[in-house]
Amino acid sequence: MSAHSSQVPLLETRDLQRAFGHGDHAVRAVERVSFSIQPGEIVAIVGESGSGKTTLARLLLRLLDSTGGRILLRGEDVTDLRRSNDLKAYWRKVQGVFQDPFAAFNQFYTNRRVLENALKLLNHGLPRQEHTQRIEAALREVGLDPADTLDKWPHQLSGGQVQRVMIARALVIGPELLIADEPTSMLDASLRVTVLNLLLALRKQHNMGIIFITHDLGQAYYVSDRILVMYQGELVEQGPVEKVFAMPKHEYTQRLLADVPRLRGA
Amino acid sequence: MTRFHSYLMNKILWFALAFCIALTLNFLLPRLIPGNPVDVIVSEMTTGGALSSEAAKGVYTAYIAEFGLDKPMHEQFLRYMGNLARGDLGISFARSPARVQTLIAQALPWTIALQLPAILTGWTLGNLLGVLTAYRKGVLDRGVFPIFMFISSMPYYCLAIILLYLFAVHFTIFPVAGGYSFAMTPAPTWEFFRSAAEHYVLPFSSLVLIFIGGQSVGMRAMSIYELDADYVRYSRSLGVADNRIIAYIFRNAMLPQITGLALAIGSMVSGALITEIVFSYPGIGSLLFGSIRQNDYPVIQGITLLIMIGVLIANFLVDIAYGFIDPRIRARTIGER
Amino acid sequence: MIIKNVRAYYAAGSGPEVKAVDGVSLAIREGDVLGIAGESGCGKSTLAAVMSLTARPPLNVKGGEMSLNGKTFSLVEQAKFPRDWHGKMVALLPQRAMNSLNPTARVRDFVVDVVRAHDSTVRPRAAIEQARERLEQLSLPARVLESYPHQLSGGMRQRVVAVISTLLNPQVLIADEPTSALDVSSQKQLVLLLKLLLECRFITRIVYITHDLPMLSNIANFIIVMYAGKVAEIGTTQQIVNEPRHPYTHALITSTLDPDLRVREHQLEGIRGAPPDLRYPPTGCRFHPRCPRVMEICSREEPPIVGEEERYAACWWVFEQSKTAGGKEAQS
Amino acid sequence: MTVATSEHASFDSGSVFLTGLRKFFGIFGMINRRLLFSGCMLVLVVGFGVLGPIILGRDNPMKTVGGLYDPPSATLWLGSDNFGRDVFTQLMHGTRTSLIIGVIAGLEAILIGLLIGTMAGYLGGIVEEVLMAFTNVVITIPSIVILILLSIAISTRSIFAMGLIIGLTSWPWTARAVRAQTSSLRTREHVDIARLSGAGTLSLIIWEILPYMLSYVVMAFVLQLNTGILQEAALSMLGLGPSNTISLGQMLHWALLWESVRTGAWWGFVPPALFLTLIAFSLLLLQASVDEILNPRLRKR
Repeated sequence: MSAHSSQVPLLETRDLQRAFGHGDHAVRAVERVSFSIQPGEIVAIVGESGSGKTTLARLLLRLLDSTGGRILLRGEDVTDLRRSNDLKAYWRKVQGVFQDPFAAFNQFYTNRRVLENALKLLNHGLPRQEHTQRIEAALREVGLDPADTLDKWPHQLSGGQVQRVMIARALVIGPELLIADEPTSMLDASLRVTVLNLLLALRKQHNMGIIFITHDLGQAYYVSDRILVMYQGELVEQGPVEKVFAMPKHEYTQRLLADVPRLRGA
Repeated sequence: MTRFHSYLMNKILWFALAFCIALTLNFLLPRLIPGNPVDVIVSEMTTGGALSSEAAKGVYTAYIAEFGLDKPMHEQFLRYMGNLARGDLGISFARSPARVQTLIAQALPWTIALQLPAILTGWTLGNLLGVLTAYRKGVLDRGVFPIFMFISSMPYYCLAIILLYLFAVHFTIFPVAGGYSFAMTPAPTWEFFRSAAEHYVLPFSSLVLIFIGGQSVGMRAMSIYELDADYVRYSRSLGVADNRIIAYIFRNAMLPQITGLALAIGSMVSGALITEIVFSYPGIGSLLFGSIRQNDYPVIQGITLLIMIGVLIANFLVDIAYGFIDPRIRARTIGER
Repeated sequence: MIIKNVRAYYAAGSGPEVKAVDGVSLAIREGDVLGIAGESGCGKSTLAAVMSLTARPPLNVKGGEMSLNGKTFSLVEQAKFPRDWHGKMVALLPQRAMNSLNPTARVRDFVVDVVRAHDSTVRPRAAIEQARERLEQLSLPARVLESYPHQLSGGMRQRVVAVISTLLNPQVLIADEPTSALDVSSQKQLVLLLKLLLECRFITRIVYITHDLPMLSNIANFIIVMYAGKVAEIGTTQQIVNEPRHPYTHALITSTLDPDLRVREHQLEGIRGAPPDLRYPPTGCRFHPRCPRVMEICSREEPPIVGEEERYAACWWVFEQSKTAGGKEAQS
Repeated sequence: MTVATSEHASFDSGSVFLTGLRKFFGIFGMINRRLLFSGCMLVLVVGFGVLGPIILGRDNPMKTVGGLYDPPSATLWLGSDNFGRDVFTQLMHGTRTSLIIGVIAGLEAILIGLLIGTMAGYLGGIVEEVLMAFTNVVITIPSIVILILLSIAISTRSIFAMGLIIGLTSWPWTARAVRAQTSSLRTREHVDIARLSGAGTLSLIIWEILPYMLSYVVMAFVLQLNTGILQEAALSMLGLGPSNTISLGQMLHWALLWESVRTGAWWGFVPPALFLTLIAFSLLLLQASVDEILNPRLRKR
């Protein structure tokens, strides 16, 4: 993974910051975060609630403006994109999947609408038939039957299925980078594995870079190449997974690793 | 404390602004009448045949000068503010030379005497009824409560009219009009108080029933919400006694209700305007009613000003009180609903 | 303590009831920590409500009885339990400590109410003193008594609730997902506190309910795995973790992701499908639509219980396995 | 960011929309008696005010047809009022006027409230602060004062003008509630997802936020309608009602002024008072029963 370091990274942040509120009462949710990710790499950001990892995800997705620092996509500064067309261009390359699959769906619309709306982002003027093909291909890739899924409402599917529709939505757009913010934390253990395996398959198939945000060290360990540990808004440790797990440097990482319960004892 | 100070300053600023806007509206709106208010009055006087046209002209110029309506708007405004600062609300059109503040001062005690006890009684009984119906269910919830729910949805003046008709006209138990017998003049005698008490019963009941109804409906909903809270389930699981749990619920559901009480007291003056009209009770409502009929703008403006001051002060005090309560408690007890 | 044949259904407006717990029996000995594991919708929280005597409509207990210290009561009418059972015999450690304390009362005021609910002769000051002593024995700061709930951190609040729940030395503590909202360090501290409470003999039995198997394996010595309102498998923690018999338990164990080297070595398999709608539970074995070992009989008949009272699985496949194994033994 | 969903939470979240859907269509399926009663009452009242005058051909409520307080008879079903006008005809027209004013006021309040609330809630920042400061100032100035002053300033008050004035004073509570809902809805993940699909602000508000507020908006309208009707009646009774027409409030105004109550002419005041009570009660009952269907916490009882 360090071999990539000479290349221009897929996404890079430099001293990225976000504070909420002003003056003395300001809460620094994200504080001077710098890291980068290469194409086809899976990077896990691990942190507990309040560590600022969801804020970071929203910053990277440009859903939230930063209050300092820069974001670069393939070397190009995207921190100050404001115009609708520029943002759309960014979102063609960077997409997201969120924590709560049911909250991520508008209850008033079927799955078809969500997927078709995503296609609008591409504004190719694709013929209608190609729309359908693209959507159906994406659904098949995440292991869902299009005929059985498209015209259903999100509540008619299970949490794991809805989360896979969410991933299909991103696939329809075909981004280079997927930011997955706790995509499994609302799912049961048995369904969780399916989603994690899907993320691994995406990387293999599309060489997609994936930022996997989680509070669960086990999942981070299972899917990622590199791991970043966040604590109170700061990146306290980063490195290849094996290294971080074998020799955690920061005191917080050490504590975290020591306190995680293990199925067969420590 | 600095945080509280800035909160306080912020609030004072906003209320000062609201007050200025209210004063300006109070000054400006009656002056938007096409022509000017004196026109209307004088023309009504002449058509009524009360005045010859000669005399009307005299009255007209005298009124114009008295109210400064010949001056430009900004000068009128300064004059109005200056008078206000001295506590002078001007002279009544219809009952000249009586000053507005004197008329209001005569009427206000009646309104307060009617409203304040009604609000306090209604609030206390209503809250008790609300908690009990929520917790005990049964007869209270299915029998008594719907009656109060019906009453609370009734326009308060309709209830007043019905009570008046039933108990004063149909069954002549109570007197039909006024705050005391017409034959008397207010004096601290036993007969006078007796008469005042007789005249008090119906208007008071009409208000208190509505208050009980409204308060109990609100309190019941609030208590049901609290009853469902995790802490109730947990307390029960540990065997904590029912009366203690009711005490928790009562306390937590009560916080928002105290705000309601403060606001009700603050808007007391305007709260029963029409009740007073129905019963010809000699309070602010009747004064306003008469003034509107006689186009007595200074009195109307005086009354609207009084209403505004009451409401603004109550709102201000409530906001300040909330600044004292810990914001986290506040958020949990009120914000989430 | 023994619980027999609990059935608890949710009334669901119109339409059939949700059969959240359907015929569950269990026993717990003194000194044991019994873990109940399962995924969402398996009925474990419902069971917690029934066992802690806090079931309220729309949850209705349709059947089952509870025996404790030689006394047996029907669980159907939860309100009929003598009041001193609540908190003194059975106590609940709830899921959300955040909301489990009255937000406008100090901790000590609640402590007074809890103690006096069972013995009204205790003076308020004595009750507070009792709590202070207990906190000190458990090396927790006694000043929390003076605090309002919101002034405590999430982890501390959960520990305080644990102390209050056990203040009257209940026979059984029902812990219903007590750690699910906590960070890992606070989780660990709570588990340590519970172990300490056992060691000090303040409590003698814990029923610990969670979806988190690794957590459970660290505190429980017996584990019950539930699926769709029924018991799938029972065994000691070692047996469940190392020799799972039921295909569902097996899948649960293999899809657990510990942060250690073994996890990365091979790709794991999840369980296909989703938990059933318990208004219309599947016929036969409730796991059969998702089971990798499904057989023809599974969809027709309820699975048999294979094993002894303290170590069994309810499964046709296990039944077949044991038969062939038994047959081989007999041959040789 | 909970570690994982609790059993209960996911029981709910899985069927959130299911229950939502049931809530919506369930209104027909599980009509409770209260809803049925209030609905029927309202239909009757509206039919009475809107269709009554047409069917019965009584189109002029101001025509003198009898003497001072003639008692009810075969021709004057509810007697005559102080000017000798037919009370029954007045009741129909009065009901219609009151309803129209209520609807105008209610619609206006909802529209202003929605506009200010969604803008403040969605845009946030300085826009939110300014709009909410304005709203709070309007809330603190008692509406009755504005109503009295405005009614005086407009010497000839049409039905439409009355509605507008009343609506102008009653929007702030809706705006506040809508703002609170909008700012919590805008942080929901489906709004983010729609943004990631390139949706613009207006389309986000219309397609992602408003549908979730629909039930609230309907309920708020019912309440605002009620407020509008009662405010009109109060103003009319103070002598500031709509000019040259009749409303329920004005019927009461004349009845009080001409001593109908004290002379025992019950037909002068009972019909309008009864109708106002009936309308108010039905509207509140409608609101409460719909609320009960949408809010399971109350239904459980």
